[in-house]
Amino acid sequence: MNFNLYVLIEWWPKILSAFGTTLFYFVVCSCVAVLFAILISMLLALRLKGLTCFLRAYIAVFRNTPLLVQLFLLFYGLPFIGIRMPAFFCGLIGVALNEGAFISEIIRGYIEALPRGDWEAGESLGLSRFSVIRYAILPQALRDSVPAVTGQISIIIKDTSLFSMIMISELTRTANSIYTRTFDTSGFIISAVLYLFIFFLLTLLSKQIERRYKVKR
Amino acid sequence: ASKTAATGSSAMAAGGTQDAMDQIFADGKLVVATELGTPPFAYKDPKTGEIDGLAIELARMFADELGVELEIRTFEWAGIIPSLLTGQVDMLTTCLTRTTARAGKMIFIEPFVAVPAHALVRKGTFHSLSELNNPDVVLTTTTGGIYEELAEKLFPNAQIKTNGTNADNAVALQTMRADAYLNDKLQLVASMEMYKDQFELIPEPIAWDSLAFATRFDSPKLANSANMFMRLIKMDGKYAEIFKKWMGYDYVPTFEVGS
Amino acid sequence: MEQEKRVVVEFKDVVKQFEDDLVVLDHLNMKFYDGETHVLCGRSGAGKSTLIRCINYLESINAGEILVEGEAVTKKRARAIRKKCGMVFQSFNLFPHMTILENALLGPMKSLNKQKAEIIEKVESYFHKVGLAEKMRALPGELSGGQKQRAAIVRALAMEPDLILFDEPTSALDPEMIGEVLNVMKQLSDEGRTMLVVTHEMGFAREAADKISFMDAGKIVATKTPVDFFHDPGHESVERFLKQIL
Amino acid sequence: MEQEKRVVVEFKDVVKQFEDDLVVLDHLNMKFYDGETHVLCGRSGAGKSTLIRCINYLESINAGEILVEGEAVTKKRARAIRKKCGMVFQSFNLFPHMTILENALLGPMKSLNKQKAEIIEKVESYFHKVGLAEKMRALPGELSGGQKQRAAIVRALAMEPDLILFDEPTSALDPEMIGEVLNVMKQLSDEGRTMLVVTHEMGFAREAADKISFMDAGKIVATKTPVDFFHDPGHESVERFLKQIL
Amino acid sequence: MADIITIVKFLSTGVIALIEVIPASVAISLVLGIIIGILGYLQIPIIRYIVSAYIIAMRGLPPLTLLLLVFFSGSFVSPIVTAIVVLSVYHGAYIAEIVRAGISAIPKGQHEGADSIGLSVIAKMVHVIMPQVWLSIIPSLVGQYIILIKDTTLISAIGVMELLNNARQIMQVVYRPITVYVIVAVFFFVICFFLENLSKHLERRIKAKTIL
Ligand SMILES: Nc1ncnc2c1ncn2[C@@H]1O[C@H](COP(=O)(O)OP(=O)(O)OP(=O)(O)O)[C@@H](O)[C@H]1O
Ligand SMILES: Nc1ncnc2c1ncn2[C@@H]1O[C@H](COP(=O)(O)OP(=O)(O)OP(=O)(O)O)[C@@H](O)[C@H]1O
Ligand SMILES: [Mg+2]
Ligand SMILES: [Mg+2]
Repeated sequence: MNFNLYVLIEWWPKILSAFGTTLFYFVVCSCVAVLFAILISMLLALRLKGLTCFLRAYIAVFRNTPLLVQLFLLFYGLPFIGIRMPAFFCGLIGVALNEGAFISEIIRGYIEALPRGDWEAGESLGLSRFSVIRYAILPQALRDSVPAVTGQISIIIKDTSLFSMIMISELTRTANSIYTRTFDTSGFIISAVLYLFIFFLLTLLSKQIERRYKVKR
Repeated sequence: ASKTAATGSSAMAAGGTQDAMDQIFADGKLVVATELGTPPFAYKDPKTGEIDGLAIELARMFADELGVELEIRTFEWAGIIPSLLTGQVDMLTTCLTRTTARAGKMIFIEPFVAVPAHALVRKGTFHSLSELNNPDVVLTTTTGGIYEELAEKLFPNAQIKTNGTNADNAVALQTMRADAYLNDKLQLVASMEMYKDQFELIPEPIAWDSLAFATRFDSPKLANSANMFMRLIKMDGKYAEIFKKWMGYDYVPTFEVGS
Repeated sequence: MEQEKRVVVEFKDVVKQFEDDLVVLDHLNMKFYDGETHVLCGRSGAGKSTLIRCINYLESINAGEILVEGEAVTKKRARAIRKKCGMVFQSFNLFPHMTILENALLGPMKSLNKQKAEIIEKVESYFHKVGLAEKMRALPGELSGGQKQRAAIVRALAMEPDLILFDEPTSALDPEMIGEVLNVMKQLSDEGRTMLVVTHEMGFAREAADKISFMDAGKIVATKTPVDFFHDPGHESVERFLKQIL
Repeated sequence: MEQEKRVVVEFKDVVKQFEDDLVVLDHLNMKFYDGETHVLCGRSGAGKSTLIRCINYLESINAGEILVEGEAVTKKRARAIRKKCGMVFQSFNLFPHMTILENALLGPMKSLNKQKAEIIEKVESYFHKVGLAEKMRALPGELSGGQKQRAAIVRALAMEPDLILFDEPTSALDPEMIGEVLNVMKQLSDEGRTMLVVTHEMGFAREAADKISFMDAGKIVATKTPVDFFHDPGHESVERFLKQIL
Repeated sequence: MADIITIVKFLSTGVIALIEVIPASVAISLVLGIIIGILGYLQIPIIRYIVSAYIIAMRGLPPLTLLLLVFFSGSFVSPIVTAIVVLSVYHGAYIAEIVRAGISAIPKGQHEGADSIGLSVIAKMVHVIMPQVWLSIIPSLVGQYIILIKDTTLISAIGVMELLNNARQIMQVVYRPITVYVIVAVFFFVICFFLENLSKHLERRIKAKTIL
């Protein structure tokens, strides 16, 4: 392992733009994945038989197969059946489906941990099941799940590194490119530092959200 | 047989006693690196699962000549040169293009084949190289290969992407993830055959490359015998035999092949 | 006189059992009348909570029929019936992420589809009545048990129910807070609300109840006026219960 | 007579406070003598548990000094001192994955580095003594509370300690089991073991204690013989305590 | 169909690499995770900072970056060894957190019980605490190993000829990405789905046992 400042000096425009790409993809992917997960956990909570079966199958499949394989299927496979999305959308959809499955399982866990009385209180007000979920259950579960969900979001940072394998010039791809030109690992070290930087930002943000929205019982 | 090397150019102090060659004889094993997915030079036979190809056969002959075993390690393109420089292998026996920059990092052996580099495109899309130098055009090539840098020079306006393997590149071209795929002609011809009539070459070459094995600066003895080996088989007709077997046509000792 | 009152809830030969063949309501027949405060008491496990929860379909029954204002309680009609029955739980079950005002507004707005403007005054007046005017904007987590339970009563009242069900509303409270909740309930009773109250607070039963029923092993053993209940229980099991509890 | 006895534990001006500036031991001075059974009582929160836990360094102190057999209790000497002090907890703290025999053997073998062969007989004899000879191969989970606590006493005895500390050993037990544990403790006391016992069992204190100390707000208020303690408490706070508890 | 058989045959050689990588990484990461987890619990002055730096680094860095960094900076190491080392070190951090949480969940009284009979820290951990921790952490461990198994696809990036790398190679011959990648996905799904259900089953068993 070696580190040379000249690499940073010579390559910083590329590194910076790659960092921007990674950060942007991370933010977009996280938001979409979380929103998608909320939708899934809400649909699961409705307990509609057919829908639940379908969603459980979706979750099982996406939790238990590697993201990289999912990305390859979306990127190289789908065009063969006539669906050709830009690389970024392949990445976004892959991460949203994959992490959506994980995050919705987390939220489901917190929904199930809520006391039965909260459901009953909602129902005894004559609310529909959807309204009980929407107004009484989900807001609590979401607040409770902030630490666990941010833990999972920190994995989305890492997921974006796989985008390097589907022709996207993000941080890891750029570090790799620097290496093959200079045979110098500085690019990887810089990228590692930048990944950790995003991770710290996320941790700080999560602490804030957690403090602000913590449910006192 | 690859235990003693230091990284990169620091191995210059190789004139003396500790040559990688000694270690090779001590271990009875020559360790080489190759990238698969470069038929007909080096690839994995889908029927047998065996690694084979022109470069592989040459490596085998060379090991026989030395009287040692051959151990083949496989890498992605991006890992090929590092595998030599970090001492994981003794020699690269893969489709390595000789460049002046690379010559500062390693010793090139006599080239085993010379090829032009081309741009492969989907049929009927582009007709000349100058059309590729356009912001709407996505060029793809192999991660860690020489064409990435070359493409940036030749086509500064185009978007340049890379993929880990040739197969990924061909799929990318076919699925319109990329508009042109840059590589040496033999690779491109192989891809073109796989995809039947879907691709064509832009006739004008982007560069001329000679492909060669390479070894480290701490292995001058090894380099020396490899060079000698290449010259000898080119003279005694063995090379022509192998060439015919893999390339499907006769070896002509001129500069260009594959046309 | 009493016979003229309207029947609000009627149990007709109701059977309820849980999976493990435990019969909790055993061919139970009962009527609850409009405007009355009806206290239900009995030993733990007698089935009081189950009885009350069957009325608004928090539990389903296995046989017989429950009529609320003449209409049978079914899965399909559950929501309609719940809009007419308020419920107050032992463990309050306030939604912890909303202020208690929002808790009380949720039902009218999302279940009865009323506008906030039409109901806010009424709801605020209920908070005044139970002595929580100052605390309307507090989260449940910031309140004492007694305050929480009074807020839960307001949440039930805000639905303007025909009938309010109380399931041991004071038994999760510290002794000093029981009084403040019972006072509110007494007040509601005096206003002539129809209430069905499961409680062990015999003082409340004596003062506020119109009728007291004693439940044992899934059956209503006796239904009497408070005076009769305490002085002439008539039933041996009621006598034993009273001896223990008083 | 008493003055000739050896001092086993001495508190010298000990101060202990928790983070939140709560002073739990307040310049406390005290001596515990060899061969004595010393009962410590006092209201909840007086600091009894803390006092006892400071002796074997389960808690550290903020000022002053505790001497065990003349040597100061410090972090460094904690293990050496623990080998000399047995401890019996309110909640037993037996290791649930081992039989009670293994529980009792663990200390001697892994802490005193003895061979199983040299100690097994002795330990088995202790199990006989507390009436658990039949149960030695049982896991703690298979035993009643009283049996668990007697096993925990054996675990402490197995270390052959100079001093045994008891922190409310019977207060997690059902009434019918308290007697069996107190009997064992009484027996140990009669054998002349040095024991320091925090307990609310005044019957035990009266019968078995050599001295009784009363603790209040981090101080030892009174130390007396049982006869004096019960008949002439001398201190108003002790009198109030006794009135409440007896 | 003949095609699919060819593909499966070709891919199957990649399983050999996985058989080398997975058991080794599982074992090494477990040992590492236990040691680091215990150190993390003990909060030893300087070591605690090293431990938390390690854990933060592993939680914040993509395994792909780690693989490439170690692979390109290490001399004399084959891709397989690199893969084993990186996967072990990376997942070791997560396992350390699982172990630490497991230890923290053991009631304080158990620690005090062990302290009061004068056990050393090591004896306490070995004889008293860890035997109680095992059971409770098994479901989380299995969960982590599911992630580890899926992460083996990343090692194709440093040229280990595992399943996914073989899949990318075979694309030279059969241009059927959907078939090939679906086969790879099914392979992982079967293993991971089995493990996931195993872990759920164990979790239920363990819960039932502790309630008794
Ligand atoms: N969901 C359930 N599943 C199985 N059995 C249940 C369930 N709910 C209640 N029971 C059983 O039904 C019986 C009656 O319960 P119920 O709660 O109605 O009694 P209760 O009179 O309200 O007693 P308490 O005063 O303790 O609240 C009890 O034996 C109880 O264990
Ligand atoms: N770990 C701790 N952190 C903070 N405060 C503590 C801690 N342990 C005890 N305290 C406080 O110290 C005071 C004395 O506690 P201690 O347990 O010694 O009392 P005690 O006399 O044993 O009472 P009890 O009879 O309830 O066991 C109490 O106010 C308690 O809240
Ligand atoms: Mg009840
Ligand atoms: Mg105490």
